[in-house]
Amino acid sequence: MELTFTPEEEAFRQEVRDFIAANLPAETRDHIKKGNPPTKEMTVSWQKTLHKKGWATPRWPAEWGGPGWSVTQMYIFQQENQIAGAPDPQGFNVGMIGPVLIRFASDEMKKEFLPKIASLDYWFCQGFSEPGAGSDLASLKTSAKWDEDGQQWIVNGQKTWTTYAQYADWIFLLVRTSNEGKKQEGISFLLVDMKSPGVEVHPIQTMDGGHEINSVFFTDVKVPAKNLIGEVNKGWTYAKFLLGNERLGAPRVGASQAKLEHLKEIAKTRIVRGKPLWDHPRFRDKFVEAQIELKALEMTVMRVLSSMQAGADTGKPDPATSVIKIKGAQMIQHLTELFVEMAGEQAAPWTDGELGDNARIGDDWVERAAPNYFNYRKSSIYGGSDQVQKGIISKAILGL
Amino acid sequence: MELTFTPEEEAFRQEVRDFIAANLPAETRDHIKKGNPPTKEMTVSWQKTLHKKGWATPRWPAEWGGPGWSVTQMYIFQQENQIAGAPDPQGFNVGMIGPVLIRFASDEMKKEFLPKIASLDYWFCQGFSEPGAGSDLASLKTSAKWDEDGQQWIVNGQKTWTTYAQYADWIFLLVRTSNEGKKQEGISFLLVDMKSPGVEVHPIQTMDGGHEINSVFFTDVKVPAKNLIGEVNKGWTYAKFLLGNERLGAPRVGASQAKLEHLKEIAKTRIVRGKPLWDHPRFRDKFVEAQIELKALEMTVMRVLSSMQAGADTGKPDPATSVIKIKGAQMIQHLTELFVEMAGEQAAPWTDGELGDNARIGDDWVERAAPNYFNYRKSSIYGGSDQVQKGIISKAILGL
Amino acid sequence: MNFELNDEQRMLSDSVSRFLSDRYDFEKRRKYMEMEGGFDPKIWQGYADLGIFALPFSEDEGGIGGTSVETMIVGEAMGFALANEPWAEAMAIAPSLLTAGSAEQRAAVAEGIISGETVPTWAHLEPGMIDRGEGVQCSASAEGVLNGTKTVVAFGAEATLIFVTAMGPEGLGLYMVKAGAKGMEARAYKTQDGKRAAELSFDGTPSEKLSGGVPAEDAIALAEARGVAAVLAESVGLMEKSIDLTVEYIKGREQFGRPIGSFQALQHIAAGAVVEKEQVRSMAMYASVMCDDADAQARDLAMSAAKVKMVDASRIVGQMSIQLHGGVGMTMEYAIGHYFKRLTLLEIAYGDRDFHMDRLCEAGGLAA
Amino acid sequence: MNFELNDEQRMLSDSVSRFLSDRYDFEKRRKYMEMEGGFDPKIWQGYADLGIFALPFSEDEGGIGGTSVETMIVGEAMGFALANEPWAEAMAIAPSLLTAGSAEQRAAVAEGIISGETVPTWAHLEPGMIDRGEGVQCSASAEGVLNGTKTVVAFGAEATLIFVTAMGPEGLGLYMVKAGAKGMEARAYKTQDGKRAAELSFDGTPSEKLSGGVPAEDAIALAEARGVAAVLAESVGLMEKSIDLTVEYIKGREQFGRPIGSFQALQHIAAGAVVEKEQVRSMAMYASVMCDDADAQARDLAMSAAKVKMVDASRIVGQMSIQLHGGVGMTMEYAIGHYFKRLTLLEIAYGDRDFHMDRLCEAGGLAA
Repeated sequence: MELTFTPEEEAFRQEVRDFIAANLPAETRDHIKKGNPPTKEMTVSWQKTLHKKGWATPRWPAEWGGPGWSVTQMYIFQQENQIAGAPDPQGFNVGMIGPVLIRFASDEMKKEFLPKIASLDYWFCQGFSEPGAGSDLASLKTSAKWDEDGQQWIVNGQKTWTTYAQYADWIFLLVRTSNEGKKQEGISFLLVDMKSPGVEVHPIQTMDGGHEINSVFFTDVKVPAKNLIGEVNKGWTYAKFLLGNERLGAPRVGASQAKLEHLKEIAKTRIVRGKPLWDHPRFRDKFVEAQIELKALEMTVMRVLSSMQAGADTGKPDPATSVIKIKGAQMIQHLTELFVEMAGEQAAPWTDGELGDNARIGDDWVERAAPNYFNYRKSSIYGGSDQVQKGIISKAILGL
Repeated sequence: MELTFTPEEEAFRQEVRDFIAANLPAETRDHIKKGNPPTKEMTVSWQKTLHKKGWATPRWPAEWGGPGWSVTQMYIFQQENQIAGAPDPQGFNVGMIGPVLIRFASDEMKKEFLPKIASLDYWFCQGFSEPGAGSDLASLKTSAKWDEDGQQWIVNGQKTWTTYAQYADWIFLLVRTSNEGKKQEGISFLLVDMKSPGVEVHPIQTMDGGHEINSVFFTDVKVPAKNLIGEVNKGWTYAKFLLGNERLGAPRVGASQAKLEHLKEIAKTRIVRGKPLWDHPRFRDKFVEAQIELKALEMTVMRVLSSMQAGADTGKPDPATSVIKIKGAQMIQHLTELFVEMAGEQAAPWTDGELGDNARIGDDWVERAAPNYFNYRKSSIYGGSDQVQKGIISKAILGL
Repeated sequence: MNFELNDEQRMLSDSVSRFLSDRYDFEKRRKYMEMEGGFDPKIWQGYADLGIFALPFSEDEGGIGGTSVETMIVGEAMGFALANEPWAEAMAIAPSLLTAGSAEQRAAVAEGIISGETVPTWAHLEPGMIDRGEGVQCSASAEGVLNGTKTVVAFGAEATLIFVTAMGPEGLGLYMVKAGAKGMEARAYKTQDGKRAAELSFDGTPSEKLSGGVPAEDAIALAEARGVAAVLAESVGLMEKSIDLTVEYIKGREQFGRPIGSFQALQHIAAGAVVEKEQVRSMAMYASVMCDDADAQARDLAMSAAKVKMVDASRIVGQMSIQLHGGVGMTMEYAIGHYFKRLTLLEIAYGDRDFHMDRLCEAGGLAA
Repeated sequence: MNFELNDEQRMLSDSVSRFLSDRYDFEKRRKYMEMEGGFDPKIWQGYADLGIFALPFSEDEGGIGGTSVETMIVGEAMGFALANEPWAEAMAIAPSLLTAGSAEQRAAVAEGIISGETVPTWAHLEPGMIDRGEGVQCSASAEGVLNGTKTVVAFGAEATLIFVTAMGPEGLGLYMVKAGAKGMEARAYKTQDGKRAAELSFDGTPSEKLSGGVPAEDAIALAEARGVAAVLAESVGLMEKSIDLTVEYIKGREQFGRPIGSFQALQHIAAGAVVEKEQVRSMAMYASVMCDDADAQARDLAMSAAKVKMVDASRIVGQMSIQLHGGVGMTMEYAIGHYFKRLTLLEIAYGDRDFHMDRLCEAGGLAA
C-alpha cells in the first residue's frame, strides 16, 4: 500500500499542469471557476486539444488511443484537469459509450465510431430513462422492431432527462426488442443518428432556469442493422456495465477540491460583522468538516480505482461504486449549500439574463450560488438515485 | 393562543416549587441530579408525599383523586418536578394503567385499584412485549384460557423487557384469548398479582450494567375473572389508548431542561486547554442547538396537551404523539451524548461498584456519562420504536 | 397557556384559505408571475377587501388590532398557496416600522395599506451588508434628503411606498419615499423564487422621516422580529404543501410494478419530514407570540431559535420533496421545485442560520 | 499510489484472523474478561508466537521492520474479534515512545515485547488533563525519581512495563517503570468496554529515562498519531462485525410474519451504515500511511481528519446496530452491545472529536 506519489508521478503531475496552463483558454477557465457549466464549444475545443496530445481517453486501451496510464496517472490527470477549471471530458463519449463499444462491439463498429467519439466529432447523448421508467429502468417501453424488408430497426417511443441532447450528433439507446421473459431480457442497445428523420428534441427547463436536459421523441425512426451493439436482447448487460462506470465518474473529487478552495478564498476576503468569514469559528468548522468528507471520498475513489487496476476486470459493476455515488452526490450538494450560506440574502436575484446587466448585483459566485444549489439536487437522483444505490448495497453487499 | 403564563399560573408555579423545596429529600434530589435513576424507595416515598398533598395523579379526573388542574398547571407541575430533580411519578401506575382503568374498567374495579395505584401501594409493571412480539406487539402468544370450573383465567407464557418487575406488586398484561380472526382481535387485558403462584421474574442486565428490565414467566397462573379489564378480546383497543398516553409522557421536557442546565453549569467550570468549555465556540454551538431542539419539543408537547384539553377526547391515540415520541427520544439520546463528549477519555471507567471506591476517578456526572448514553439507546426502541412511529405517521397522517 | 385558535381566528384561516384556493393554482400563479409587477393587483385588492391588511394595525390607526397570531394564520395560508404578493411587507414590516412614526404618520400610512392602495416595502440591506448585523451606509440629511444604495429590496420597483433605513444627523432613522420620487432609480429583477426585487439607488431623493414614535432602532428590531415570525408562518404552509405534493406524487407514480409510495424506505423519509414540519409549526406559534414580547432581548433570542429550527427543517423537507419526486421535481413544470426555491430563499431571509446562531451563542442561549 | 496489500500483508491478515477466530467468540471472550488481568496470557503469548509484535520494530531492534500498514491489518482483525488485549500499546505506542531512547534501550525493550514477555502500557493522561492538549504535571528528578498521578492507564495494574510522561529538570521526558516498582500504586478498575485500566500514583518511584533518541515531544506526538491510526484500524473491524451481526440478526428475526431484514426501511438504514464504514476504511488506510509521514504537521492534521470521520461514522454505525437489534441489543447477552461500547470508547480515545476539530481549525484545515 502506497498513498504517496513517486517522483515520476510528481513529474507527470507537473507535465499535466504545464500542459493545461499552456493550452486551456483563460476565458474557459474563468467561466468554469465562477460556477458556470461549460458551453458546448468549450467542451469540444478542450477535448480536441487533449485528443491531439493523446490524452483524451485516459481509461481506454492503447489499441484504441488510450495513453497507457496507470490508475495513479489517470487520477492525477483528472484531478489537475478539474482543479484547473478545465471542462470535464464529455462523459457520455469517453466514460460511457466508448468503454461499452470497446468491450462489447464488433471490430467494424469500433473502427467506425471510437476515433470520432474520442475526438468529439460525434457528440453522444444517453437514451436510457423514459417517463415511465426512471429508477425502474428495465421497464422501458421505447421499442425497436425488426423490419425484415429493409433489414433495419424501426424505433418508436420517448426518452427523457437526456442531457445535452440539443448538442448531440448521436444517441445511444436502450430499446425493447422483446416482451417475453423477464423485462431485463428483452432489451437491446442501439446507436442512433440524431439527424435521422423522426427524431425530435424537446427542451426541459430545470428549476434553476438551465437547459441541460431534454425529452427525445422517436417516430418510426429507421436504424441500420449494423448500429446494434453486441447481441439482440443482451442490452441490459451492457447497460449495467455502463452504469457502473458512470457511478465511478460521478464524484468529481478534483472539482470539489477546487470548489472548496474557492470557498476558502472568498471567505478570507468577505467581511461579516467586522471580520473575515474565514475567522468565524462556525464557518471554519463547516469548511474543515467538508474537507474531511472530501478526503474520505477521495480515498474511497482511489481504493476502487486501485482495485480495478489490480484485479481482473470482471465487467460487473463494483458495489463499492454505490458508496462513491452516494457520497459524491452528498459532497457536491453540500458544497453548493455552503455557497448559498456564504451568499446569504444576496443569493436571491434570479439572473437568467432576461433583465440584462440589471440582474447582476453581486460577484459571479453569488449569482451562481442558488442556481447551482438547485441544479445539484439532481446528483442524488440521476444515474441511480440514493435509494436505488442503497437497494444495491443491501442486496449485493448485505444479502438482504 | 396564549403561550405566556397568567399571574395565577405563575403563583401556582411558585406553590409547586415551594412544596418541592420543602418536601423533597436532599438525598433524593442529589442522587437524581447526578444522573442516577431513582431507587424504588425514592419513587414510592415521593409519590406518597404527593398523594397526601393531592398531587399524585394530575391528569386523573377529580372523581378519582385528580386535582382538577388545567393542562397548563399539569405542564408546570411536571416541569417543576423534573427540574427540581424529583423522581418521576411511577409512569406505569399514574400514566398508563390508571387512565386505562378510568376509561374502560368497571366501577368495582376502579374502586379496588385506583386509590392504591395513586398511592403506589400497588406498584404496577407492564406485560406487553414478548420475545417474539416486539414491534409486532399484536402477535403476542402469552395465553389466558378460561377455566370454566374455577371461573378464572389460566395464564401461560413469557413477557420481556418488563421494567422494574422486580419492584412490582401487580402486572397489567396483554394476553391471547382467541386465535380467530385478525390477531388484534383475540387479545384481552388482565391484571395479575405478581405474588400469584407460577409467576417468575428473571433479571436482564443491560449493557450499561443496570438492572431495570426483566423477563416474566407465567406457568399456569390463576387469575380471578374480575381482573379482566373491559370486554374479552377487546384488549387491543385499551392497549392502543395506553400507548398513546405513553408516547405523550415520553419526552420528559423538564428533565431535559435540567440536564441541559447541568451541562452548562459544568461547562462553565471545566477548563479545557486554558479556558472554560463554555467559552469554546463549538461547545456553545452544541449547547444552543440542543436548546433550540428542546424548545421546539416543548412547544409540540404543549400543543398536543392543549388540543387534548380543548377537543373531545376521542380515545384514539393522536398521531402527533408519534412526533413527540421520536423527537423526545432523539433529545435525551443527544443530551447523553453531549455528556460523554464533555467527559472525554475520563468516561472510560466502569463503575458498577464491584471494585469499590477505586472505581471513582471523576465527578459523579463523569461516572454516569457513558452508562446513561448506553442506557438511553432504549428510548428510540421501546414504547414503539422510531420505525414503528414512522410507520404510524406514514399510514395515519400521510395515508401511504 | 393555550395553543388553540379562537373562533375569529379559525374564521380568518378559513376565509384566507378559501380566497387563495380560488385564486391560486400552479397555472394561475405562472400567469401572475409574468404580469408587469410580478403579481395581479386584483388579488392585492382582494386581500384588502378580505380585511387582512387591517389586522396588524391598532384601532387608532384604523385597523382592528390583531396580534402576530393573525399574521401567522395568514402567512401559513400564503405559504400553502405559494402566493407571490408582498403580504409580509404589508402585515409584518410596515406596521412595525411605523411604530417610529407619529400618530398622524401611522394613521395616514395605515389607511393606504388597509385599503389596498399602498404596496409597501422596506429598503434596508445594502451591498456591503453581508448580514443583518452590519451598519447602514445610506445617508439622510436633516431635511430627509437621501443618498445611497439598497439591495434586494422586495418588489422595489413595484412598491408604492418605500421605507428606507438611513443614517441621519441624529443617527439611524427611518424614511418614507414614494414611488417615482426624484433621484430614485430601481434596477429591477426577478428573484429565484419567482418574485421581484430591485437595487434602489437614491441620489438626493426627498423623503419623509418617521418621527414621534419609538426610536428607529427599536422599530427596526421589531420589524426584523416580525419578519422572522412571518418567515416561520409562511414556511409552515410551504412545508405542509410540499409534503402534500410529494405524497400525492408518490402515490401515483409507479415503478417496479407498484406505486413508489408503497416503498417503506420512501414512506419513512416522508414521515421524517412530517416530524420536522410539525416542529416548525410549533416554533411558528412560539415566534408569533414571542415577536410581540415586551422584553426585546427575549424576543430576539426566541426569533433566532425559531429561525434556526426553520432552516434545519426546511432543508430536510425541501430536499426530501425533490428527492422523492425524482427527475420531474427538478423541472420548472412541477410545482414542487417552486416550493423548494421559496423555502430556500426564506432560509436566508431576515438573517441566515449563522447570524441567528451567533446571536444566540453570544447571549449564552435562550433564557432557561 | 497503490491501495492493494502485498502477498505478505495478505498472509498476515489471514493468519491473524484465523488465530482470532479460533480463540475468540462471545462466550470465550466473556471468560477472558473475568480472568485476573482481564485477558488470557496464553493469547498474548500466541500473538507473540504469531510474530505480530515483531512487525513494528526495526531489524536493528530485533523486529522485522514493518510499517503502520501491518499494524492496521492486525488492528482491523482485533476489532472484528473484539479482542481484549493491549495490542495497540505493544504495536503502536511502545515502538513510537521508544524512538526517544538509545539503541540499547530500544533493543532491550523490543526484545521483551517481541517475545511476549513484556506487556507495555503508557501512563500519560492525568486527572487535570481534560484532553490531549493539556500540560503534564507528573514530575521526574534528574535521577528519574517520579512523583505524581496518572489516570485511565490501560491495563495499568496488569502491564509489566509502564511508559510514563513526566516533567524532568530538562523538560518533558519519557520514563520507564517496571511493574511492582517502589512507591507506585495502582487503583484498578474495569472499563466500560470490558477492558481494564487503573489510576497510577507515583511517590518517589524509581524509573529509567529514555534518552539518546529523538526529543520526548516528538516521540509522544508519534505515539499519539499511531494511536489514532490504531483506533481507525480497530474501528473498521468493529464496524464491519457490527454490521455483520446486525444483518444476521435482522435476517433471522421475524415480526409481522416476515424477517425484519425484508423491510426496506431497515435495509436502507443498514446500507447507510455500510457507506459510512467504507469511508472509515478509506480513512484508516490514509491514517496508516500518513502516521509515518516525516512532516509532523501534515501527519497530525491527517490523523485529526481521520479521527473526526471515525467518530461521526462510528456513531451512525453503532447506534443503528443497537436500533436494528431492538431490545436485545440493549442487553449484556448479545454481542452487539459490547461492540457498541468499544466503538464508543474509541470515539473518545487519543483525543475526542472536539480536540481534533480544534487542531484542524487552528491550522486552517488539511493542506490543499
